Amino acid sequence: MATENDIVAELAASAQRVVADGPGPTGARSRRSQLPGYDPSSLGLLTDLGWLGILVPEEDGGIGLGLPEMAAVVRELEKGLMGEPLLPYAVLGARVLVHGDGPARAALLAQVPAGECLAALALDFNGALPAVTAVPADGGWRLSGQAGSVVGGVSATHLLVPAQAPDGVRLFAVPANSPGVTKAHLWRADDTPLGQVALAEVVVGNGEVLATPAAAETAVARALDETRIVVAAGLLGLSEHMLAMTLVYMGVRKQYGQLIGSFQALQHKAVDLYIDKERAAAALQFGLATGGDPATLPLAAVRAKGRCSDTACRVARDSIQLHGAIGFTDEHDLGLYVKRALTLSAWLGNAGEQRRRFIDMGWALA
Amino acid sequence: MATENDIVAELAASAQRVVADGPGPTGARSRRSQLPGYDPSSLGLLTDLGWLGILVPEEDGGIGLGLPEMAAVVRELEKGLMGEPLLPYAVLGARVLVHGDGPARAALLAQVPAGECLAALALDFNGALPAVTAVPADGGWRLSGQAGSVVGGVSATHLLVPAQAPDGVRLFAVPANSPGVTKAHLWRADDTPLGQVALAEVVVGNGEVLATPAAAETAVARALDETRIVVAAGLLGLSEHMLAMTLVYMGVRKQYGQLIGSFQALQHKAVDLYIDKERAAAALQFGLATGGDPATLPLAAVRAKGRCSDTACRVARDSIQLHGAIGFTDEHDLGLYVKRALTLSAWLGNAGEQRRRFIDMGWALA
Amino acid sequence: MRDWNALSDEAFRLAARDFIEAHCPAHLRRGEEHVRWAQSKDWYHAMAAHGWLAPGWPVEHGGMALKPAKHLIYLEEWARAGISRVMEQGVLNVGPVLLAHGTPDQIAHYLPRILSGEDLWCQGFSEPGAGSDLAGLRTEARIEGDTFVINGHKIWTSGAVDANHIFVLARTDKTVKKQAGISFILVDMNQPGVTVKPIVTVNGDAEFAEVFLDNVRAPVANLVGGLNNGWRVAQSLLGFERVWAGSPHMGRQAMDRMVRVARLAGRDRDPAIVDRIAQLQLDLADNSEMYERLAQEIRAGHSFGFEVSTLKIVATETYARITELTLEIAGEQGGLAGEAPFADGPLVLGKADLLRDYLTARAPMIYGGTVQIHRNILAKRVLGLPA
Amino acid sequence: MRDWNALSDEAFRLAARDFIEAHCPAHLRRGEEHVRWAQSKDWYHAMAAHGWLAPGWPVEHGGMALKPAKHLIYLEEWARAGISRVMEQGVLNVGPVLLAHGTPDQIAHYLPRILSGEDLWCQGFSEPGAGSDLAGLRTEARIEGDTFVINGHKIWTSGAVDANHIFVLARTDKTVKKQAGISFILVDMNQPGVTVKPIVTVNGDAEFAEVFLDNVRAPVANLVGGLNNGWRVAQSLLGFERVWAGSPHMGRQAMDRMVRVARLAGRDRDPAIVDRIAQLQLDLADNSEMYERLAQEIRAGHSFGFEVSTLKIVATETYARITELTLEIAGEQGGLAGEAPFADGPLVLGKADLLRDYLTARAPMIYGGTVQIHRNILAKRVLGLPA
Repeated sequence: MATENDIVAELAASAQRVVADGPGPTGARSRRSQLPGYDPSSLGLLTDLGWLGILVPEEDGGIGLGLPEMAAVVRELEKGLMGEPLLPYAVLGARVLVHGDGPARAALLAQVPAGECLAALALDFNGALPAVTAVPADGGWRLSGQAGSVVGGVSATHLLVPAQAPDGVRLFAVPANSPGVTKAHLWRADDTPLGQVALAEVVVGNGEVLATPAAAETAVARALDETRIVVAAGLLGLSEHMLAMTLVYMGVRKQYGQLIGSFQALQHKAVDLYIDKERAAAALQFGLATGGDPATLPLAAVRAKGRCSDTACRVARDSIQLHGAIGFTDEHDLGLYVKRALTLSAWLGNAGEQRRRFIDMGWALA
Repeated sequence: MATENDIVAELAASAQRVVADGPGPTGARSRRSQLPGYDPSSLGLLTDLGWLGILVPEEDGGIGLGLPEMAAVVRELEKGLMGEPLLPYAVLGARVLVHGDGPARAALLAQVPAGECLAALALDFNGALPAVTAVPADGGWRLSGQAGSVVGGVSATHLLVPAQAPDGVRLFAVPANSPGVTKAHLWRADDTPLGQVALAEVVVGNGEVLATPAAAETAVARALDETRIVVAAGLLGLSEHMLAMTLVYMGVRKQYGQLIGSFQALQHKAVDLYIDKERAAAALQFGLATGGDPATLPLAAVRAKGRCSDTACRVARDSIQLHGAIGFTDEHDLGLYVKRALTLSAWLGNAGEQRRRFIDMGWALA
Repeated sequence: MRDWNALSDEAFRLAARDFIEAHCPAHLRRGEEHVRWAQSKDWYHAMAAHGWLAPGWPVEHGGMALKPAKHLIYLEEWARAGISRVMEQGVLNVGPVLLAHGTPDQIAHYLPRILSGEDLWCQGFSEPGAGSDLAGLRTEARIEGDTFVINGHKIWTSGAVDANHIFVLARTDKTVKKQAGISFILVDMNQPGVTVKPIVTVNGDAEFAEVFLDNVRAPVANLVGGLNNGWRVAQSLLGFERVWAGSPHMGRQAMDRMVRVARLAGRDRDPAIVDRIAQLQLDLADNSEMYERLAQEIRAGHSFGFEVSTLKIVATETYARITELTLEIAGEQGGLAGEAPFADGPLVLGKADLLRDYLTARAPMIYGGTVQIHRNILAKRVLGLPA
Repeated sequence: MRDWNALSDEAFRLAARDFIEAHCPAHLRRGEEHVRWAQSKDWYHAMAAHGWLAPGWPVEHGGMALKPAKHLIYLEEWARAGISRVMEQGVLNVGPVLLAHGTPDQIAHYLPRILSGEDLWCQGFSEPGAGSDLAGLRTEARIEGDTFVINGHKIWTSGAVDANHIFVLARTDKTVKKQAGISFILVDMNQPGVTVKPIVTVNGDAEFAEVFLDNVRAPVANLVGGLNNGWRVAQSLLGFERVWAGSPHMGRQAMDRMVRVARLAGRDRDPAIVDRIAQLQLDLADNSEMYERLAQEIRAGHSFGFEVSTLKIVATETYARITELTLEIAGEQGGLAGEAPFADGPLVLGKADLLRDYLTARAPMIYGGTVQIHRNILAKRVLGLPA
């Protein structure tokens, strides 16, 4: 029987092959400022591989693996700038569905592994619940309001909308083509779209309730923290890739008749990036080791997402510096990775935001 | 006629000669954990040079120069670890006297240049006014309370005591040998004493009032800021000296068959100290350029003291690192300078404390 | 022509400000740092018409004859008004270099054509293999009769897309050591063999280009400062730019934006953030003070030396750190390209945005010698550390 | 003798804790890190008597035969209890090195005398000109008949004041390159020519000494691991210490003190300070996690490599930064030596004080190879950057 570590290693190896065969930076370049922000054929491949169902329980039709497996996949995929379709749909959306307690849960979850349900969580910036109200209306609800930060929202089949109902926050699974739903988008640093959704008197039935007030806020909070850990893995993958690019460059670029990699001051700068990357890997490992338990999940997410965001930003900055002018061209692939790192480090709370959560949890003076 | 810059340069040159001829680090070493914490014969020399009166106005019997002149002297003297007697008596104490408006002012101030009055300001830690009360008592006052941080207090002839009187804070000039005055001391990082003073029903006459409620708090605040600027100059001198020691060492110490000063990573570390030192010099210059005007004095003091404290601590730390193990021995003089830097950077508010003042002044978001 | 130097600094500052307010068009204010010639030429001609185009040139050549201190003030007023840069290589570099090293014919021919905007210059120094190590350049110029035949590949050539002339450093003697065999040559770009290929930078700017020189020709009379003397000529020209590189003007603009972002994001009430902003304000203030000290030296007529390396490091690294904290303060909005919506309203920065500011701030630590190269210079030349 | 390795980690941890609680005297708890033999010998004998003295030695030689993972747990419990270090060179280094490289006679002679406390060892490696560059050592041992005659000058010899034996690295062949001509020799210090001169460190410790060797003699039978093979012998011995150097135990103690200082100074309510404490807590937590990962590798029986350099840099620099923030938080009291009085009461740290903590934290970034040397190692060995 394969051990958990074997499965993780096997998935990582598969993801490496997907990256090697995939469109890579060239593909990402061609998709800039294009909808939907990911490669539809890659989404098909990932579906065929079953990876959309990694985080869907077996009893719900998925393959029921955990965060370590998904993290291993995303860490590798991000090295080819191919993590995007999984993050909103197979991680955040899927986990919100998993944690739901309402009637909409089972049917939608069952459609996730096949890519038939691409569910995007409707949020406002910085993880805030959106300003949406739900008013009871004969046998169902009417939703009105807007959500300013909906990653994956542009091409979602369903919007998972937390809304303030008279009896508390309820979570609704709203078909994206429902009358009254309007979608727009901003562009993120990596030129992928950030959905913005407005709901005007959108009528939904009781069957579309995904979580009742008993579960809704917890479902969102847990899914967010789980996603933070997977995003941290993506940021680690980006850091590893940028550092590798930099080391290669330091081994070929000459100035003053010497390889720049032989200059001690630059060597120490590169070593500091390596150390940071090792530290980020440790923080991620901590996040993954305790990520299953709801009690320790917030700390796990704070530590993994905070450290990996911080590290990816630093590796990005110093990689540009170590590349010199060439790293500042749009033509060089480094910039694509830098922008992706900036995008993911900001999403769901950057390092500073995670540190604030750490303080709020009472850990700073513990 | 000599310009102001000429006088500053001349005083700096004189101070360099005093340091060259003085007991230097050896003297400082022999005085460790000894009272009074400075070399009495140096005090005599400084008196003969007239430097105790630099900051005493001409009309009060001094030589009426300004902060730039005193700063130039202290900056050089600290390179020989000889700044101590001037700081409490010729700077802080003298300036409190200058700003007084009470009957005790003139006579005491006149005795400062000759070293007959060594006046130490009685404070609590972190620049707080001490917990001392003044109760009116037939034709005078009775003072009770304590002051926890009185630099120079151990060997002062007079204690300048801010006390809470019924009509506000008054400042008294209390002869140090008055009945009811008890002195103790702690040791500072550089093994010089920090006086602690208790007053038990100390009787003082109205003639010993140095400042009335109209002037007392302002007198203390201004004198503290003026002193901060001069202390900043001392910290800059220490930084310059530690960096110079480090550069000399890097030019003679060999490892792996090479001078350690030829290793690029260490060169860049040294360059960063040099840059910091240059920046500290600029902050001090800003402090000195605007130091005369009461309106701009607080900002001048905040910037000079904060930056020079920060720089001296960093130069101290990195000088130890660049010296390696030898810098960690008590026998090496570097440690004396490091401890002096720690002492002066903490006194009257370290860099963090100055930054808090900067924020409180409303400058952070300006 | 007025004697600008006779004015007090303050009076001159106000005169410059008045001129800018009266003549600089709105579309060049607080927009992109670099614009194309088509957008800037009216402003260029207006400056020329009013005598404000060539601050450093002598009056007899149509310049303002500004001393360095006044010149810095003029630059500061440009920065204050947020004016985009124009095609400035002719005015800033070609004019001064010809006045110092050129022949009377070169001066008489080229200077008026710069003022008129007829000749637009770009600088052909950097090469793909010669960045910080400029003396490692490989472009060659061989002499055939009375003509240089030039082959090589220049990069990071600012304004090359609009320029019609380029001054190049080219190797004219390969038998001597690096700096010794280089010449400074004026080249007309309107000829076969000159290919300009724009470079887009990571922040979206299209300011730079590569320039390929394939058997490009220039008369030997276009040599400036003598054969194989180009290194010395080029060094004389880099001085003033390096002072300006140490000015806090970029950091100040970034700080203004950071404070606005902090307010919009509601973090101006977060003491932890305010503490870090305060430190950067102090850093920026000390950068200003250091810059002022150097400006005073220049005003006093002293020459400046390696302290420009110190200032360059302080100014560029402070600027960069400000943009880094700004992104952190912006929170999730710091991960956006383009205009950032905040609860208290959008952040309007003209065409700039947070991402672009952050990326733009990387460049000054690289161009004009990386901050690492400047640390090498300080270690050797100022601290006297062994090689 | 119990089979300690058969216990679960947790059970072993509790057993170690129980033993320490029962036998370690109070005066060795949370006092100075290093104490003299006179103060520690009762505890040393107690450990020997109960079989807790030699964690790494085989059972047949009186040891606990702990695997590295259990050994680390034992060290962690010492750190947790704040126990001063004892004369440990014999147990930690001489025993293992003789078991690996020594002759049966050496093992039979020396090991029991270590357990009994009769032989107290110190380590003669570093020299004034050979610190980070240990292979540059100049102490010489020439062979006269069956005797080494040793001349040299050792420095930073921990515990030399109390030791009666020293193991030295000495050059026995000057004709070969640095590492090749070095031998590892056991030397009795009770003989003429051995001079011990204490070194007082800047933090007031008297742990170290210089050891002068002036025609000092040792039988050739005291050679360990073969002539000119000393470098390899020494390398085998440095491994375990280097793992422990990366442990977060020093940082944790410093963090505890920082939090106490913040409370006493009232800064635990200052969000700007709490924010910086939080970052250091996170740094320390990640240091712990990295250390745990290495400990797990060791537990799994894997050997460890250059990752110890990473860990050493992280642990020592994190520890140092904690002490730096502590001084800042302490305010004016951070400028005192000795006990610091705060409004809310004095900070009682046993014999430690803020200044001493701060200074003590400088040392781990220097000894055992400076953090710069470890960065060189990583650049070359792990990142594969060119020389």
